[in-house]
Amino acid sequence: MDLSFVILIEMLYAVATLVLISAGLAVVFGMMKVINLAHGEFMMLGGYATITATSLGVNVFVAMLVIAPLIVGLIGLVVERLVIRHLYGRLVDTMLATWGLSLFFIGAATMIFGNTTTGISTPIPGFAVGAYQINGYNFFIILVAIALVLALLAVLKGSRAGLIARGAMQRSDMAAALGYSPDRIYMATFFCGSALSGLAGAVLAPLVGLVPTSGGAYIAKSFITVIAGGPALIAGLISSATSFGIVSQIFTFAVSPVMGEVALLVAAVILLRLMPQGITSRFFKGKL
Amino acid sequence: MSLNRRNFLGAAAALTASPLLPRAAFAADSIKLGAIHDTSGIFDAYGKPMDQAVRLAVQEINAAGGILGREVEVFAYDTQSDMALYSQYGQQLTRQDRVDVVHGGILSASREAIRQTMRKTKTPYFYNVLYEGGVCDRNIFINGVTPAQQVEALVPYAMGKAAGKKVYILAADYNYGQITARWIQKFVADNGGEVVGTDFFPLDVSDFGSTLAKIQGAAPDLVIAPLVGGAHLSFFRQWAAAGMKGKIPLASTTLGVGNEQKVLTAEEGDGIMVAYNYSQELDTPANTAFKAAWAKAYGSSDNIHETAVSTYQGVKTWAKAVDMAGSLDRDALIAAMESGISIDGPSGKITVDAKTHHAVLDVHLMEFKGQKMQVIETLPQRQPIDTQAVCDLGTNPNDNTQYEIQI
Amino acid sequence: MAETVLETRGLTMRFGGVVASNNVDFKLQSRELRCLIGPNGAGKSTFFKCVSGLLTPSEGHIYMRGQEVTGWQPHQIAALGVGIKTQTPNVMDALTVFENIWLAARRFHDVAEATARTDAMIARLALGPIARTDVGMLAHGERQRVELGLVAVGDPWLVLLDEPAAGMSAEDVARMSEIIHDLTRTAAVVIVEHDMQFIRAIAETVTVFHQGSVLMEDHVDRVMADATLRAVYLGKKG
Amino acid sequence: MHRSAKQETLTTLTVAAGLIWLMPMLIGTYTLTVLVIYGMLGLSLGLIWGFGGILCFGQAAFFGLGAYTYAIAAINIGESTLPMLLAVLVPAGFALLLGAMMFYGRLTDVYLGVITLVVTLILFKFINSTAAPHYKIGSARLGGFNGIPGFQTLNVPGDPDAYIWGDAYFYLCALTLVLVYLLVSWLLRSSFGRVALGIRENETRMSLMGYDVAARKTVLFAIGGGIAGLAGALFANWGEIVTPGLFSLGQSAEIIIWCIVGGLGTRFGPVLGAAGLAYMKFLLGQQSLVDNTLITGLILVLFVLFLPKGLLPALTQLWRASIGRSRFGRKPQNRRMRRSNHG
Repeated sequence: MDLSFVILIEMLYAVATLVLISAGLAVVFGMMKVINLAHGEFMMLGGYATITATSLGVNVFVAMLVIAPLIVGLIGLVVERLVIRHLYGRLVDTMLATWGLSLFFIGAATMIFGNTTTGISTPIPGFAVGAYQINGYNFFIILVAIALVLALLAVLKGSRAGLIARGAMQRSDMAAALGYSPDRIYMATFFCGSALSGLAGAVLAPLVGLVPTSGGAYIAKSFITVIAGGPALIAGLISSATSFGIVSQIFTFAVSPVMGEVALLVAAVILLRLMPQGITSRFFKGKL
Repeated sequence: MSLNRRNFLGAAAALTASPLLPRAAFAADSIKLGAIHDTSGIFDAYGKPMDQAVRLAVQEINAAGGILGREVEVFAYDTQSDMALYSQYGQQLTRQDRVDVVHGGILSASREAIRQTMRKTKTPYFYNVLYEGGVCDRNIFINGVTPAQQVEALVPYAMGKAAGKKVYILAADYNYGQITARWIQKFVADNGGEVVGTDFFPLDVSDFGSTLAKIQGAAPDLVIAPLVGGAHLSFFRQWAAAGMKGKIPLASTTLGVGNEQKVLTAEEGDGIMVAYNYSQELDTPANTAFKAAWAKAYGSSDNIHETAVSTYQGVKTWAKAVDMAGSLDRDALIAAMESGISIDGPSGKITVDAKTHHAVLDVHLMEFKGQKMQVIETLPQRQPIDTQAVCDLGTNPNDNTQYEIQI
Repeated sequence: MAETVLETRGLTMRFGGVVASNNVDFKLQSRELRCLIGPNGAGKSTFFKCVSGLLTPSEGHIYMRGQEVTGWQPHQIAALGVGIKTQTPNVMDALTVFENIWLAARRFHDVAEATARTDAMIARLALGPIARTDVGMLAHGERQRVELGLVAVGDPWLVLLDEPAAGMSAEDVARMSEIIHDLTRTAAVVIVEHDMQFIRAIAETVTVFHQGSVLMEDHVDRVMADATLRAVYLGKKG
Repeated sequence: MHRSAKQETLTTLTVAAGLIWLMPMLIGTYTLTVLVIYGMLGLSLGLIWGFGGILCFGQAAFFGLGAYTYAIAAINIGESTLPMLLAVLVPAGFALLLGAMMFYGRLTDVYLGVITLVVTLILFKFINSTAAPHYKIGSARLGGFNGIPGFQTLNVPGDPDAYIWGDAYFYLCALTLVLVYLLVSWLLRSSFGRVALGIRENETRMSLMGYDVAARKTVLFAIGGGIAGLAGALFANWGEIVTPGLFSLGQSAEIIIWCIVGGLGTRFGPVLGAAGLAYMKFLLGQQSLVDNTLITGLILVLFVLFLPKGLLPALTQLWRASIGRSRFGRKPQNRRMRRSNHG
């Protein structure tokens, strides 16, 4: 009984992690059809921002939830102005350029922070479920992921900005016709996407040892999750994160963490072979 | 930055082979020492201090008049944590620079990438890193601890601290981890214990949530975790975050080699048991002097770690052997090394084992405390029993294998 | 006795809940020229895509020269000797006119024969001066003509054309009509078209689509005079 | 067509002979060897990406597979001829299967990228976790993270003790590259190559013309995989060790960067990009002022932004614009990167 509860929590946590690490990429891809391969490095920078801010005496939650997203969002803004905006509509070129940026950020972080593993400890204590100790921080991550999805829904459905963004998502020329500069919309979207990446990196920082190459561990998984999700932003994100999270956790518990990761990858290949345009191209059509 | 520039100038000077320093005191041609380490890329936390250790040792040797009256010159290359570059620079060192000795290599893969080149070109090769053991090659000298040396000391001590006899092993999934895990299993059994689970993790695994649940399901009395690298560090974090610390004692044969005790907080690290050849906290005159010299050369002695000390000691041992041999001839050097030569280094006495070309050395039992590795007990002059079981260069000098030691 | 080169029976195509093509029976004799007309969304393009293999019909059967080809891939259908041209100019932009047509010819002939046929086709289409120019640099009408060349050079016995006259100048349209008439000497031709001017100029029998079904099928003059059609067509199109 | 082909072959041979004679005087043959091997690897992606429009994020998978196949076969056989052959066939076969899976599933651009990337990751993760002693093929231990050292290196066919190494090995690799280059040139001149170009330009059109696009892409992909595998086997012989790093995404990224920098849609561009950038990396290893990754990244970004066609096409255009115009009065008419020599 205790064990099944623990496994349930681990599954939820796995799904939440996937949602968290993919959200930034999904927003940028869903709205702008840009695949930001520097997404992992944005997360890494979010982690470093948190650690640096904490070491300067800032409260760890403020650092994670406010400072890191803000800083990474601003970095994203600079990136968008300098690089991305010259490449709109050229999917492959943006992928290559952001791949270059990812290498650039790894190099820059190495020069600034060095390759030594750093990190902060988790700010939430563990607790017991029957005979088992559980990492209390897992709950925090699940909560953040839920809040994130709700916030995305609220913004896209409920607000004026969301309406414009959805319009731009469907047809960029329409937003322009309505008098909104697509340039501005893209800029704002990229800022939000980057901030979400920074948030994910910050929130995950206490769980992992951080090095400049940490981003590489996330990019493949988030890339797969977003692409497999398909055109609908939120429905796609949730459906693919759920399927991959559950598949990988089943194999993790039954065999080993490596098999869990391999199972996730194999599931992705099979899924894309069956539904080449992603899950939401077949189900949840026309949803957000 | 100043450090980087020094490295750069050093390399540049080595490349042009015309040091600007006054060299009147030395004979015309210098002795060339090749150094090959990852001073950038993901392994630079290990490689940078090793590179510094080579330079410090050479600096001291030259200050004392060089070897055989000749100056020692360093030819250093940064392999950027890329195994392909080891092959490349290994060739560069032996064929182009024609160095007299090579020190370096960090991962076992990097050692294997250059070992045959060194052997073919008859360039003596010093590998100064703790590793999985078993290399049997007359051309190589190894002064790091091997699993048996560590595990033999660590397991009885750690089991003594545990409430019962059940042990769970979490190891890095590569050669070193696999072999170490087997030695742990052997010594746990020898000490009357039982291994209730063994899990292996590739070096990029960083999420140990399911593992924590699994371990708790098995309810061991002791966890031994030879985990390696930055990603695996998160195990120790997640272990503490789940509140497992204080419930089940934890030991490792690897944590601390890259100064991980300074990355973990005291709350996360305190109480973890380890066994190494070196700790910064060793209170010996040799270590105090070494740390002072390091601090003088590089500003701070904080980044000294075990493999840096091994490298320093490797260079010093080589220098002593060359002096003894009276020439740079490889076979004369090997004869001198095999004569039972030993030095007193920062980590204690290091003796070359003639039979295996490994080292007889002190193993220190330690515990993490306040981001330091406190020495609990020193076990003097432990033999490399694992490699000795398979390798005898005395009777079989042409051996050129890395043995997988059957336990 | 003329052979039936293309026949569909009960051809139905659904997208989710929308029926784009509903139970269409269609027959085409060899060397016949047939125009498919109808308002936007009438289902003629869906019908065209099903027949050319770009879509797999939900129900029904397609036969070409008596052989069932339902569910075949476009390249399998084309390999039978069917020339297909889709709506927008669909050519290889970074290749020259010669290369474009040569590739089509090479599918059915060896290198020497393909080269000879390509040269002949270029002459026939009056593309000589621009034969070595990249197609991407050409004007819209020229590109349409190049694509017609691609279709014709393989000596097809059935040609499927989707809006070949769209966006062309009067002069281009005239030349296009000529080429199409040329084609009917050896092939049956199906044309999906909006341009009534063009249809009047070339068509004999037309099939009118409405809401996914065939509304009527008759000689062009009678169809033009039909009141129902006027209502359907003009009512929708304005 | 025939005359120009012959002429081009002659030019290739002359330039190659000149380079093979000249380069060893400037750079050590050991380093040159690996530059040549990387050149071949670059060419393999240049072929399928530049001429087939298939952006493969996992070219390293075939490279690694070739290297591992060679190492495993060489340990089991103890002679290098058959292992070399297998090192081409196994990756080619693997590419054939993977390609068929993708192209018959009509996967394109981004989705293709995801699948190739994921397959590379799976291979990497698998090979990386084979340290345990039961991962064995014949008498070859897979070795996990540490890789496989100590296999039989290249020998004169039939004589396992006559090793080909050092300078001889460089000349062998260089000659192999020239052969592969000529083979690729021939392939591109053939009808198959021209059809591949057509497919790169417009898949739908080509299938409407009766070409089986999926089959053709699959075959081209397999040829690219085979060449990458050959490069992998040569690399294994050069390094005398194979490690999972060969399968890494970083390796794949480098191959893509080589192609971009050298010039897509050219044959020599990727070769040049590979050799040039690999040599730059080698030189950068001798300093530690600036991080090497940072420079690589910057180069990629700058090229995508300012020189997306790559070096070689840009230089060719410059050449045509200055020399070509004044002497022949012919205006450069190609909108894109490729020139053809039909007729």
